[in-house]
Amino acid sequence: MKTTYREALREAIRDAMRRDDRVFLMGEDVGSYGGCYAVSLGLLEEFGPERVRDTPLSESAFVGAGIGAALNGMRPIVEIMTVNFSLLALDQILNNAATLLHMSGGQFAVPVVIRMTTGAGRQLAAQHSHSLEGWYAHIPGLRVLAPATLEDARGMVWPALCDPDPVLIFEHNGLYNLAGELADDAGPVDITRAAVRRPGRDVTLITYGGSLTKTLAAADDLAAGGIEAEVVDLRTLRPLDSDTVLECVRKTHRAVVVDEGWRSGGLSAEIAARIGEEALYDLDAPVRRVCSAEVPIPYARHLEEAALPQTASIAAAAREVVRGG
Amino acid sequence: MKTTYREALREAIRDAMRRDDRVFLMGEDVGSYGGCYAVSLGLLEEFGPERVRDTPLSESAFVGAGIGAALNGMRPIVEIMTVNFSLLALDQILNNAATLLHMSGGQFAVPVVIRMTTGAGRQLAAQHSHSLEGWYAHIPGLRVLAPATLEDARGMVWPALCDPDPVLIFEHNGLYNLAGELADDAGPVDITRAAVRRPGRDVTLITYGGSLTKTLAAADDLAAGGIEAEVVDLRTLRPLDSDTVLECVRKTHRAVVVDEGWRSGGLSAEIAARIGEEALYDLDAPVRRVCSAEVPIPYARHLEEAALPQTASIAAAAREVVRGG
Amino acid sequence: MKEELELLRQMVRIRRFEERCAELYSSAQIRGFLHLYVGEEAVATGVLSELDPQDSVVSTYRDHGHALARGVPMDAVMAEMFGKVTGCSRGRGGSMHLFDASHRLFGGNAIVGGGLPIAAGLALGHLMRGEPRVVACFFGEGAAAEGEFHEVLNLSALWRLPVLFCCENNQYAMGTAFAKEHAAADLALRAGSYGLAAWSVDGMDVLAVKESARRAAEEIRAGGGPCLLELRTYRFRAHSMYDPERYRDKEEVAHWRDLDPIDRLRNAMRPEFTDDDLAALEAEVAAEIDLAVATAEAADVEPVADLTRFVTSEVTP
Amino acid sequence: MKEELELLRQMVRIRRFEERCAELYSSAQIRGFLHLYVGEEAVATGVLSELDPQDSVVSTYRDHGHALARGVPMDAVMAEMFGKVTGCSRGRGGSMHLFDASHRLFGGNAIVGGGLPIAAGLALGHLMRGEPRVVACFFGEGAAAEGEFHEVLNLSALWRLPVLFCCENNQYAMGTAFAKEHAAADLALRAGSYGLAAWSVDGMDVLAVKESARRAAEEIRAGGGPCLLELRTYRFRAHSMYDPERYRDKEEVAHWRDLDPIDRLRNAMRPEFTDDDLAALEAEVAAEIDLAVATAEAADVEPVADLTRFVTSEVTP
Ligand SMILES: Cc1ncc(C[n+]2csc(CCOP(=O)(O)OP(=O)(O)O)c2C)c(N)n1
Ligand SMILES: Cc1ncc(C[n+]2csc(CCOP(=O)(O)OP(=O)(O)O)c2C)c(N)n1
Ligand SMILES: [Mg+2]
Ligand SMILES: [Mg+2]
Repeated sequence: MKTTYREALREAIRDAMRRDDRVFLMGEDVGSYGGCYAVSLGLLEEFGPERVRDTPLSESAFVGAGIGAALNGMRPIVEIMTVNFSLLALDQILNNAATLLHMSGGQFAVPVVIRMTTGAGRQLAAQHSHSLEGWYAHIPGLRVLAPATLEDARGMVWPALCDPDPVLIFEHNGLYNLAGELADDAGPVDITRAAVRRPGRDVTLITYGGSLTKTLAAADDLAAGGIEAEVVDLRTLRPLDSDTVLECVRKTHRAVVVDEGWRSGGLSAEIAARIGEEALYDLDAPVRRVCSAEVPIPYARHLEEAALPQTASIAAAAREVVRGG
Repeated sequence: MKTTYREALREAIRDAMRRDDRVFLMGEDVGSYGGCYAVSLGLLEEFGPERVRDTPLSESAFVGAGIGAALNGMRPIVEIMTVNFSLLALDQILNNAATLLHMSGGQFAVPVVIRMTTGAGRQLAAQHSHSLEGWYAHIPGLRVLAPATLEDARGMVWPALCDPDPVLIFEHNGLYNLAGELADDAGPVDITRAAVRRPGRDVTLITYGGSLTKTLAAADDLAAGGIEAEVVDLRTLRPLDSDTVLECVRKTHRAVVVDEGWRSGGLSAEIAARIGEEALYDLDAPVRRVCSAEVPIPYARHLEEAALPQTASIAAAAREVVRGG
Repeated sequence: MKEELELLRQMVRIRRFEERCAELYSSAQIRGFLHLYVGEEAVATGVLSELDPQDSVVSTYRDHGHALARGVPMDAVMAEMFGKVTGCSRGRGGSMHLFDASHRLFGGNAIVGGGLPIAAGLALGHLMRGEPRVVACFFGEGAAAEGEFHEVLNLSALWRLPVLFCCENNQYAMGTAFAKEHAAADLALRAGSYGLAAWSVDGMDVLAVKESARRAAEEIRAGGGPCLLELRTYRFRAHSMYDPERYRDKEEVAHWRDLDPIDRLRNAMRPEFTDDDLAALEAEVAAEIDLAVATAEAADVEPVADLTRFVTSEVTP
Repeated sequence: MKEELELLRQMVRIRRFEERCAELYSSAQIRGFLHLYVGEEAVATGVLSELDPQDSVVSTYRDHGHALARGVPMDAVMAEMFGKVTGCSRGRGGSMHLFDASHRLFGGNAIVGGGLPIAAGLALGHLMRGEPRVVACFFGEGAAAEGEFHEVLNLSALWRLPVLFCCENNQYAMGTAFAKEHAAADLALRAGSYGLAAWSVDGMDVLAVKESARRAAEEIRAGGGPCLLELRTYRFRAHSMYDPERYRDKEEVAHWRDLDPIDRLRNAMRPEFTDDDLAALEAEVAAEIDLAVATAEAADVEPVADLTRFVTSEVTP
């Protein structure tokens, strides 16, 4: 069937709510507004205000309430409008969601799912353009997902809800309108492994989320120039599937990490560090990183474009790595 | 003169407040309580409640107020009791302090200094043992300092206040009682460069803050076994002084990064990534990282000790790197 | 009459400016989020008419009205919408982040509630230097549900900070109606519980707003500590350009449109202020806007090479 | 009389337990932070005596009293202080993080205010399942200055969540006196502004606390939404073991010590309850504590090899 990333997410949530009446959705404007990115449009009508809960503008309270409800047998899906506002709930996520199981000596698991939009590219300026999923991937106790395809948008919600521990799902704002074919029986997917989205032998391009499309486009460009790039979609940012990454790099001997987050101390650093630790002698060139410029993302279109990884800069980095440029 | 890290910090604050009446101190219990780690003891008596301001338990409000006061010509030193509570103020730090200058096209600089205690090691359990300075070092627009010596405790506050942009100072809880000699005329230090705290030729140990002591001890152990380890104290976590790090690694050809933060996506990853990017062909062994175990830090002493980098684990990692372990 | 005329001119400037912005958005010359203030003009206009140049202003993402009423030149605001280097934030901020140091406008803040602590800090600066200043801090009734509202009101009341909290209660936070946002029915009453003077004002009546702001500013300057005005108003248009407005019905919007603050003042100015006078004013405003657009279109953008400027200051410690 | 006796026993258990803990801290058998509840026993004892086993409890770092009054076995609590695997949190939590699933004690939370959203969520779970339960949420008056207090009170009142907010107003947040923390003089009054029932209680009178908790719990179970009790109390000892108490004078402490909740109840129980009865009770409690210490000392610690257990659950999705 033809669908979009947005609809696939909606279908995943709807499906989960039908399957399990402990599941409910809560967040700012998820109800009568239909969700700020229209993901939950129609769900209020189907499930009613008890299970599709509009919250006040109180990120800490409602994210914490999701944690508490999860502790008490429910299976909440909490929507934080965007990652930019999640900072206001970060204490709850780090100090409660990610910590209670361990601190309680294994007594209290927290099966909450927290979804949020991430990323730049829509000229929303510095405070609305963060890519902080790498930060969250630093926190032990969390699983961090970044669906980049229709299959993953459709398939990650249910396994996330089945995970007894907290799961964060990052949806890149540029993906909601992604359209394409999805199998009619598309269902849950594996949320533990990275995926090779394109085979290749000359260089491994490692990315996730909103940068996947650009990276695949870069691989096409490279192919036109005779470079066969392999593209790995991390999918799960924590725990990282190092095995897949390393296996690929050991084969191609070259790697470029593409991450819309800022470079210093970002997720890209972790990937590069792991490759250096585990596959140093397999490398024919230094690992390159294509990240966002280390600036608060500016509004003006040309500046924003220059600040973010783009197909051209990805391809250029890959060429350098391959040709020793 | 004999002094302690705590007293050196206090002297630095006192000195700054005497020099410049735009400087004031604000935070929870900095006044009549004397500061939760007694750093500000006596300052209330000397400067009065206008300039040594006890705040309510409202991290977001008083950190934001520090930012606002800085915008309005003051030079606030804001104390957040510990990094653990700074999450409640993170939105203010990231979205305002670090962003306003850029977002305003260069009109509004934010000369605020924010000090906080960091680190584990005192059996304070998961919610009170974070080392999140690596997170802060990810944010463009901030300068992030980690004084590890008496000289730096004494000397970093004034240049931080002179910096027109926001500066975060991380004080490891294990350092406050550090005692030793400090020159009577000790004053401001350079806050842009890393320091080589011990010369060595066989391996470079790169660390900062609370891990410096352990790392120097490990270097002593290693020396007893015939390995000459060089120890680099990063001092400034953002912007990182890559030059010093790379220069050292190019000489020793081996590196171990010691960081009390969690490994995945921590500051250690950035250091390793940069070495891999810039000095790949100089490396005789993969860069090793000695970090905290990826667990919420447990209360029980033996578990906490096992979770943190220790002299023995640092030395062991260095030996492996040198001997090909 | 002179005073009324100035208020009217300001409201008309804001209204027409934003109507043009909406058109420019449709033609993709303005991008990002665009939050219109249409219907709420009396609030910015009334409050800011009582401020001095040395006072300070903190705004939100819905900031065109505040910037214009504060005196930021229209062409600098328009150029900002275009992302040009001549914009009041050099094109780096866009619609949600209008800044102007020379008018002490400390920004459009796009994190709901995020400007409140800044306002408290600005006020602390004024207070510590003993200046009789006011910091006007604008925010929505939705922001009043955020923890920062509570923290800042308490801190400000405790320290008697000279902040004029201007809660623009336009009844909705995106699609969330007041009653779904707040357990308490009366925001001013709640704010008063912190021990500060707080009252509700008809935010569709610019003269009432102005008079309240005058009283509040006077009290604040005299060292009476913060005040809060709950300005009851309404946005006639969608939350932003993306909002299909499923959450409210046309009758409600129509009801509030009948209270249009511009019509109201204009009617109060009859008969001295004639239709010809109005036409002249409109023509003047239209010319100002045309010029702002033309200048903005013609202006340069910041060179890409300067992308990393202003991340830190251009002097080193 | 039976009821009073039970309340007295509970308060004495908490008092003596903590006195022993202070000694064990001095001899370095307990480490980390240790926050004593001495003086405040009537609060936990009175409130929790009105809760059912299926109700839920959320506490702070000052949680020994809550855990013991909730029925967590003393040896599990003591073992936790020792960091032993037999501790109620397997030694991973320590003094500040007492958990017990079988008693629905959802922890000691060491972030001031951090437990409040959790309590709201637990209550939401009860509400959505239609269970007539109460979530007792303890926190200090200092916590009431945090943004989360505001957010959670509003949310709870809005959604009529079955939370019993128990604000332990012991007059200080570390060294910060109430009047330096809050602009408003009356916390209960402020809390009431959210549209929930809130009142102050003499927190040194366990019977008054119990009676208030009974009324509140009844109302909450009946679907009346949240209540807040401001329990006026005092900690006789320092904030934690590190606190030199520079911020208050001896007379004030002495004044409150005269209101000791244990003495007060004991006096009210005269003459039926004799000195011999008291001695017997004390002996019983002492024996319980001795046993708890001995068991804790003898218990094993978690093997280091298990360090990374419980970071995630031991089943995979
Ligand atoms: C902390 C935070 N949460 C959510 C948002 C998304 N958002 C932007 S505006 C808005 C509504 C705010 O309503 P209100 O404060 O009443 O102001 P209004 O838009 O009505 O002027 C929301 C939810 C945000 N920008 N920041
Ligand atoms: C968010 C946060 N800020 C600061 C602290 C440090 N701290 C621990 S207890 C405490 C005082 C809290 O006072 P109150 O809420 O009145 O509780 P009490 O200790 O009096 O029981 C402070 C400031 C913390 N744990 N969490
Ligand atoms: Mg509104
Ligand atoms: Mg207290």
